Amino acid sequence: GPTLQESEFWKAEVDLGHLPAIGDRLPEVPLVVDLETKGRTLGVQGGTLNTMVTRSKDIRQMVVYGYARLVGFNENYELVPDILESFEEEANRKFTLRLRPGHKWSNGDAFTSADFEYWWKHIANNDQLTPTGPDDFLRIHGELPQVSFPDATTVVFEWSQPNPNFLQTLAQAVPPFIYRPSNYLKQFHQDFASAADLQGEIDYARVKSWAALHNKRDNMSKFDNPDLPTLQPWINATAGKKIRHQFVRNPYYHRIDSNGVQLPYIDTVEMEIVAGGLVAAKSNAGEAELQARGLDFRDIPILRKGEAAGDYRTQLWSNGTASQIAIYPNLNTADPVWRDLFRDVRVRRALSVAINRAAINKSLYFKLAKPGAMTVLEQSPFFDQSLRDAWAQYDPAMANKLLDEAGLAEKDGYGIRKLPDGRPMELVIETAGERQEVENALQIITDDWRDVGVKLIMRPLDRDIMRNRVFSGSSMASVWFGWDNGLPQSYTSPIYLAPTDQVFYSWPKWGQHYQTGGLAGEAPDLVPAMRLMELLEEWNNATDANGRAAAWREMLKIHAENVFAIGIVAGAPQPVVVSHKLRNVPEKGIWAWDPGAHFGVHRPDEFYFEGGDG
Amino acid sequence: MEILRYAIYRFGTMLLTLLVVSVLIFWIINLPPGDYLSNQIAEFRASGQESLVAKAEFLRQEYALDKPLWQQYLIWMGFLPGPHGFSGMLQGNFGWSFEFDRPVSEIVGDSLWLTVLVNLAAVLFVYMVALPLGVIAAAKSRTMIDYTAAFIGYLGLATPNFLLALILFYYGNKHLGLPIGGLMAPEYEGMPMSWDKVKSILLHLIVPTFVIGTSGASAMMQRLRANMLDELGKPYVETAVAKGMRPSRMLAKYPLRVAFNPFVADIGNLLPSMVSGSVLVSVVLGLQTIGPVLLQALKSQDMFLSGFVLMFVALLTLIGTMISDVLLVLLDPRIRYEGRDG
Amino acid sequence: MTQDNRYVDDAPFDADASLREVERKDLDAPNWLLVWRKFRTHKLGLISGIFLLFCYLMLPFVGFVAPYGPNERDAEHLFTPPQSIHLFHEGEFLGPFIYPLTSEADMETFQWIVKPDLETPKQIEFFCEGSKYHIAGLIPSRTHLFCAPDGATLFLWGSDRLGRDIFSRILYGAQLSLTVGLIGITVSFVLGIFFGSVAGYFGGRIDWVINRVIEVLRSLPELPLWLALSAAVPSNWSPVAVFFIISIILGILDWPGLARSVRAKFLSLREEEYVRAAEMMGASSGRVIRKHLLPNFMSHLIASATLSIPAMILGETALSFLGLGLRAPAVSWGVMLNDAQNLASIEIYPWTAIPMLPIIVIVLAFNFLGDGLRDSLDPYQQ
Amino acid sequence: MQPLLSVENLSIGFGKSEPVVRDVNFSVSAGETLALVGESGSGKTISCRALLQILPRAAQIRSGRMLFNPNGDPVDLATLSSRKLRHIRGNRIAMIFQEPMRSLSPLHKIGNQVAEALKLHGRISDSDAKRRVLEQFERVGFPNPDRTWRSYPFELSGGMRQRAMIAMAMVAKPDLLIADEPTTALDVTTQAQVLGLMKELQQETGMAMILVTHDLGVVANMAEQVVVMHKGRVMEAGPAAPILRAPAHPYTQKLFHAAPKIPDPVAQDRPVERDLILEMRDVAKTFTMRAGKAWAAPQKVQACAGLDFSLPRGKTLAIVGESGSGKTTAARIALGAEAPDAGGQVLFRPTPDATPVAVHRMDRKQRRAFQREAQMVFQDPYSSLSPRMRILDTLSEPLEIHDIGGASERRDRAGEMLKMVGLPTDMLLRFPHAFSGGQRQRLSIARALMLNPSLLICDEPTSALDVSVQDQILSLLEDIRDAQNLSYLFISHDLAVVARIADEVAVMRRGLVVEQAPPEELFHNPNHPYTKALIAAQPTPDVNRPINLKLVAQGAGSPEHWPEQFRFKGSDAPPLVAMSPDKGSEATASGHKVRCHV
Ligand SMILES: Nc1ncnc2c1ncn2[C@@H]1O[C@H](COP(=O)(O)OP(=O)(O)OP(=O)(O)O)[C@@H](O)[C@H]1O
Ligand SMILES: Nc1ncnc2c1ncn2[C@@H]1O[C@H](COP(=O)(O)OP(=O)(O)OP(=O)(O)O)[C@@H](O)[C@H]1O
Ligand SMILES: [Mg+2]
Ligand SMILES: [Mg+2]
Repeated sequence: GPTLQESEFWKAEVDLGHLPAIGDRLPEVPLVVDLETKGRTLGVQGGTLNTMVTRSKDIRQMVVYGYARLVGFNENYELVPDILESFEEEANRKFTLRLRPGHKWSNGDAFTSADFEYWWKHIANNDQLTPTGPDDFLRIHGELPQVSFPDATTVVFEWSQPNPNFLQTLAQAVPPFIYRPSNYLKQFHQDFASAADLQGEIDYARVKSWAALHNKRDNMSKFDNPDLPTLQPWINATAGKKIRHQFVRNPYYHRIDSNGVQLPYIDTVEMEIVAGGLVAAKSNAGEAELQARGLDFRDIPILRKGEAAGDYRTQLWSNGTASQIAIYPNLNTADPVWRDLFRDVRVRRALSVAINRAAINKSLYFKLAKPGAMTVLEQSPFFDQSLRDAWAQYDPAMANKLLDEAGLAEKDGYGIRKLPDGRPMELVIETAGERQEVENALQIITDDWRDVGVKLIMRPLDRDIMRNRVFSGSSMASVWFGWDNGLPQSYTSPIYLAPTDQVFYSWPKWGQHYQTGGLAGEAPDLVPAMRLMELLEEWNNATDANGRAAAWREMLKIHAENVFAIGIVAGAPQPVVVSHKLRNVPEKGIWAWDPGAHFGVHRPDEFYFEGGDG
Repeated sequence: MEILRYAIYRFGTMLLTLLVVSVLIFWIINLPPGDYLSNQIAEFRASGQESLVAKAEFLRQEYALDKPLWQQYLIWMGFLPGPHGFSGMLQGNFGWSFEFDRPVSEIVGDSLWLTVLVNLAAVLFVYMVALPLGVIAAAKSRTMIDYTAAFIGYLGLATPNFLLALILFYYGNKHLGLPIGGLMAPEYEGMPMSWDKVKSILLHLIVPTFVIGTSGASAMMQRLRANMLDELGKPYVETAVAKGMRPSRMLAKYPLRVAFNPFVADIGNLLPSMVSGSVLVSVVLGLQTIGPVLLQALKSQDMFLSGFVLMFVALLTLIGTMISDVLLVLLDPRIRYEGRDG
Repeated sequence: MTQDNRYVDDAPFDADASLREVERKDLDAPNWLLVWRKFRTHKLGLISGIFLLFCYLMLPFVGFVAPYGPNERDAEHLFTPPQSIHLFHEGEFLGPFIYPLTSEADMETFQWIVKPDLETPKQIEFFCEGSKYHIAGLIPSRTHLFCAPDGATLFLWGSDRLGRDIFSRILYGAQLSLTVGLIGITVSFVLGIFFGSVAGYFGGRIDWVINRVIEVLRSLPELPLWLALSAAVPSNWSPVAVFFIISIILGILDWPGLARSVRAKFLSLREEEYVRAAEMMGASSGRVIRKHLLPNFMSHLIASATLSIPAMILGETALSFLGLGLRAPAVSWGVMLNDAQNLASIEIYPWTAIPMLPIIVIVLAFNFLGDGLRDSLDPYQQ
Repeated sequence: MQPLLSVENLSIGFGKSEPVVRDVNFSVSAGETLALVGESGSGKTISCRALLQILPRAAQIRSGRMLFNPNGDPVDLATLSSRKLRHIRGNRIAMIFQEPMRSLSPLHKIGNQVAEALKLHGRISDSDAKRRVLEQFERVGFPNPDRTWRSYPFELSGGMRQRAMIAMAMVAKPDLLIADEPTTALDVTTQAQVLGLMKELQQETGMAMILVTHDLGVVANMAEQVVVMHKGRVMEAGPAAPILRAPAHPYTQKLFHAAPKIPDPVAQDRPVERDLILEMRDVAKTFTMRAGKAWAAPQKVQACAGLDFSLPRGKTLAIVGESGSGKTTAARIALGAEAPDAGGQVLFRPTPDATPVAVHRMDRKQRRAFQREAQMVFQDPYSSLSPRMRILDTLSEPLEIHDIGGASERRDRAGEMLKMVGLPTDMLLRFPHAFSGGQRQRLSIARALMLNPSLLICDEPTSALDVSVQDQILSLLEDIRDAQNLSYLFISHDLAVVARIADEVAVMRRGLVVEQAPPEELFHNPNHPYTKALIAAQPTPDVNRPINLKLVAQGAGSPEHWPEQFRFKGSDAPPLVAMSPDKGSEATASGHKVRCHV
């Protein structure tokens, strides 16, 4: 490998003997990043990156941005080993994870299979720490895996049935951490610590039980315990609730560049917590070197205006959800008349083609988004323009015709169609009331639908209230984003396309049925929905990428034909403020939570400041 | 001695009131449907963060949220044992903030002194502006001076705080280089007091003080003016004039002294109104006061946190009212002599 | 001068004259007239009163005055700055006209570039047909006071991000924003008068209890009450129903202050001898309250009410700002400001913050009116 | 000799209206007292205030000069700069205002307020100032000056407050003292003492004094010069003695005749009345004071005790006593508005042969019937009529309450009553604020008569009125009583007022009747020191009958200082005993009772 270089940042500590030299800190086989082939430049260490979040708990974004995962997505959304040196997978049933020998936690403790074992035996299966037992993603039809730890660098998960989603789950923006720094956490665990010490810690932390104490200290995803060892590129260096949190480079981080320079390039990340309304103002004043969170499409003009003075540029990425705005007619709504209507595909199609998406795109997104139905984005291999265009043209005449055919031909004095039971066709759409653009879009749709005799009533609610109403079937229709993951690959589980989850607001009851194993909700009774379930099963059982791709394609087609959710636009621009001095930040990117972990997939540890100062 | 008896009596009624308030508060924070953890679990599920669900479930049991509401109340107050014995407000345990995942006392501790600081600055501003303006307006009532003072005052009252804040911030930063948001430059956070830190804090306080202060100042000015006018019509004022007093001294010594009593009576109300009043501003300006914490906690139904903050504010209010009542009795000999109704 | 250094007036003197004539002719009028006479001298209050009266009278007819509907969009003209009305085109008098605008997106700055077409002035139409509205919510009509010329726009105060006319929306918003105070104050009045008079009239234990309730209510910060109460509003209610609830909530929070002043006034009025006289003649409590107490403190109440209305209006704005109050498609000034509360609106489209102006003006007017009323409450003293 | 102050052609007006003071001329020399006399609203206060330029904002001096000449260098007070005026105010010219109760700041200690008058004019050390103030306190008769220094105004009684005001005015040793009705709000005995004090001080310092009053009796006692004002004009002016002896102007004459006088004793035989309309037997009332001070233990206040009255039909029983002596309480008990303590009985006989109603325990129906028979006339004419109601409504309200007659009948009756009290019927549609105090008191009498009652309780119906108006009202009451065979329970603090109207007088002091007798007997042969003091304190417009201050001081002081025979010991008082027929008197068992040890 390349010759390793000691970082300026830790040099003093190394010289004092507080820290081993770089060679002793890295795993035996570090992950050498080949920047040039990615089209990036080799950087230098140093500098401080300022960025802002709006709530103090959002410091957990550092886990997302850091994106050190056992396995992670690369920029092409392919799964590659990262913390793991390698992994093997047999028929999706047996996964062998191989760690990097000599890999260390940020405090210097060895990172070995014992850390997995600690999690499995003493956390996931401890009924005080985890009263509900191990995470759902580990259960296949209720069955838990056999987990074994043959040696210090090997961990094996084995099921009797396939769990094709296992590795993808580990690569999520907030993954389930199936390993914990056992050496550190043992002092808070009843099985290891002495009762007296434990009681002292419990009192000190002012919690009620050892379990609460353990839970408080063990926060890999919240990232709020500076003492908790981590494997992420930056470690939290600020305790408590502050307005500015500092994250400094992890001296034991496992990635290096081809020059032997340990990543991350940037020494410190400073995250300031500011009021939501001020992110744009502060970015405009040049107070952030990298900022996307808290910025919105409507902030672009103000951001552009401050570019010169603030020494930054505003790049426009596109959003990674399948739809920026999607209307979910509730096929399980409690109102029988509406339920029957919504189950009539003609009605759904009519509602969709009655919308002038181009106008919305123009008014809200300067024509920069992609109007169309809800389907996957261009970056996905399954993208097909015809799916996006299906039932997404603006055609009021067709809408009228479809509605007439559906038995809604009669209209009242105001030109509003009458429902079969004589009520006017007033469609109440509930929104989370958080995004102005949704309200604006619905305002436009209100006018479009009035032209075809449908009265739209918008009802903004609190996000949680809306969700509860949808789940209980009280709401008629709701607005939310499209599928979170608009960039599926063949190995991505299409589970979210099938009626398996109540959070797809068109079929909450079907989702509940699946999620509760039939205890609650209703079984899907529409043919296409049942077909989706079958296809999901096909995907699960498929043995190769082609079989999975086939299942994906058919499922997408079913969605396009059936318009289960009415997508409006996709790929809306997301402003990303980037300092002129910051390098390696892609011009174009996808701003997606999953997969992608926002900046994570672009590996912020490879970003650097020109000349190392920032 | 009588004062002491009075104070004890007021203290007794205060405790009673506090008990009622605690029931009310608990009821209010549980009024909106759902609870923090259920919403959190739904949120985790919706965004695919399955791993966090287990932890939320853990907390639900730990904090007895699976019990009926009245039991939750009793446990919260410390009248009933929770899963880990008696540990409620009465025992000095203020509960856990789910949102911040930290004991409530820690979170509140941080923002409390900032709240005090901001409100103190605002109160100072209010007094400094309202006192002279109110007195002048009363002394020169129905003249141009009076109308101008009223106009300025009402303008402050009428301008929606949040918009004023945003505007002042933006242009203050553009043209005067004032900092945007926060209460000090972040680098001073957690540092010991130094001259630079004080300067930074003062600089950051300018806009918030102004924004929070304006509405309060105009309200106070108007009240002061009305009280002063009432007092100015009283015969004792003429007596003072007949003694040959200078008008300015007379104003300060007699009517102002009397007109000021209502403000002493208002000490108790200052706090809740300041907390409510400064929430909007604090949210917009990103001040780490207790207001946004409360708002956030209420919105996310972080029940122990919001419950504690509310109880705390209520307690302060009640103590404030109590103190102002006792102060009034001390300050106003008439009350001491004749008793005070209500 | 007569004998012994004495001065005696020699004008004729009638000893009994004073018995037959009234002493203060100027006070010989019903109370409202006296108040009015005195109020008239408070110029600022008078002007404010007339202005407010005008505003309220106009509310049913805003549809007529507004050239556009409240949610009428012009997708071609988003974020249009206020258009000025011209009279002379190239030195020639045309009557009121505007230059039509074309707007175009600038993909660099992401702003709309609006260009007037200075060649083709278009005259504003008066008493013209436009979008449909209802006078007082009942009588449908299409006639507007003035409308945009064909193929052009008439955004007196600009348009917002959906191309809606801000001027028209402010007018429609007044319908909700101005009435919120009235409804709130009514609620607060009913509660305040009821509890205040019960406490003041019956005293004793009831008084004590009511005082404690007031103390409890005052020790709760308003914010959580707002939040909790508005969260408790059934979520399937229409915006107008929500609006009513908001006003009622505002009223519910406002009553303790009023109850206190009612109680105090009641206690002092009870001691007046005409009240005692009525009681001793055998008048029932109801009669005493109705005939003697209420009329005599009504004026005080009205004055304090006018002073509370602005607080209610501001309360609605604040609630709507927090996202707890009214929501689109309802139009109120708070909703409009809620749209405007970001930097872009202030820096790039400053006219979207125009709804601040009516709020300020109305609040000022109410305060001056209240001041004037308060000053003229006691017409018997000079 | 140059007068100290001479006012020439003073005219004052409000706004643009007619002047309220027109062409007033008077002058006062050092050591002299000028009395400004006139009924309410005649412009006395305004004229005085003009001297110090403390006028309401709307008032302007339209013309005239006010030359003040303390040391041979006259200045015109009307045109003096405000800075120079400040030196005169409080220093050269001091003023005592009409309302002693409200003229002191409630939140400052008396000492502070009085010493301020010194400190404002010239340098003086705190200790010197205090010394002088304490001296002054002693001079004005505070028994414990140190305590007074530390007290707040409300801790003092009205008389004490007025003394404090006087001390404040006098402490800077002014050349001229303006006292605006300094005693109107006080009891007669206190008034006598305060007047005596002022006179004394004047003799001591040789200052001039302008004394504003509406009472010629006061003038007779105090003044060398008189100015009689009426409706802003001077009616008569000159030296006091000749004017009082022979008033020349009809207005002055009227005033003179109206002044209440203690009658000359005329022996008269009275038959013992059997037909009692109202009887009060052993009535006492104890209030439990809980109001406000919820934290303190309730306090018991004995408002009155041991009242034994009987009121014959068609007669008048008068209750006289100082403020707070329990008069109103007695009246309220008689009206059934207040229940007496257990054991007391109040019996009312609507007609001579009806069974008596027990007023102290009536049921609803009885109460309603009783309320038609017994009516009350209040003290304050300004607050006893609702300002929002037309006279017609006010008058017909009793009929409405008792559901008598239709609208037109009520109207007719109201008109009738108006005529009866001497007012023109066109006043029915007016509002009470347009009326003068005397007219309003007539209106409240008319209202009380609307139901045709047989018993009228008058609680100080004239004490807020000018003497001349008071006289008219008393005559009116007498006329009505005689015409309708009404019975009165008449309450007053002024013996002279009741002298002419009462058939029997009870003198109350601290809740107890100290002496009770028919007026002739009482005035002829007062026994109790308190009664004597009351009689002595009565100012009469007779320069030859000065107030006997010694007698007043003895009787009006605290009961501990009374002669042994009458002394109260703590709360237990001597019994009320019937007087044995006096040696000099012819009267047999005349019903003369005195509270004394036998
Ligand atoms: N502020 C005022 N505005 C208008 N008129 C006033 C005012 N004060 C007094 N007056 C009028 O001036 C006249 C004289 O009032 P003034 O107070 O001098 O009477 P007075 O003789 O002192 O009466 P009283 O015995 O009631 O004190 C009255 O007719 C009164 O109505
Ligand atoms: N409702 C009450 N509660 C408590 N104490 C009372 C009440 N009414 C009267 N008193 C007390 O009883 C005493 C007698 O009062 P009352 O009003 O009868 O006196 P008064 O002779 O009419 O006095 P004034 O001449 O001032 O009207 C006073 O000391 C008073 O404070
Ligand atoms: Mg006077
Ligand atoms: Mg009385």
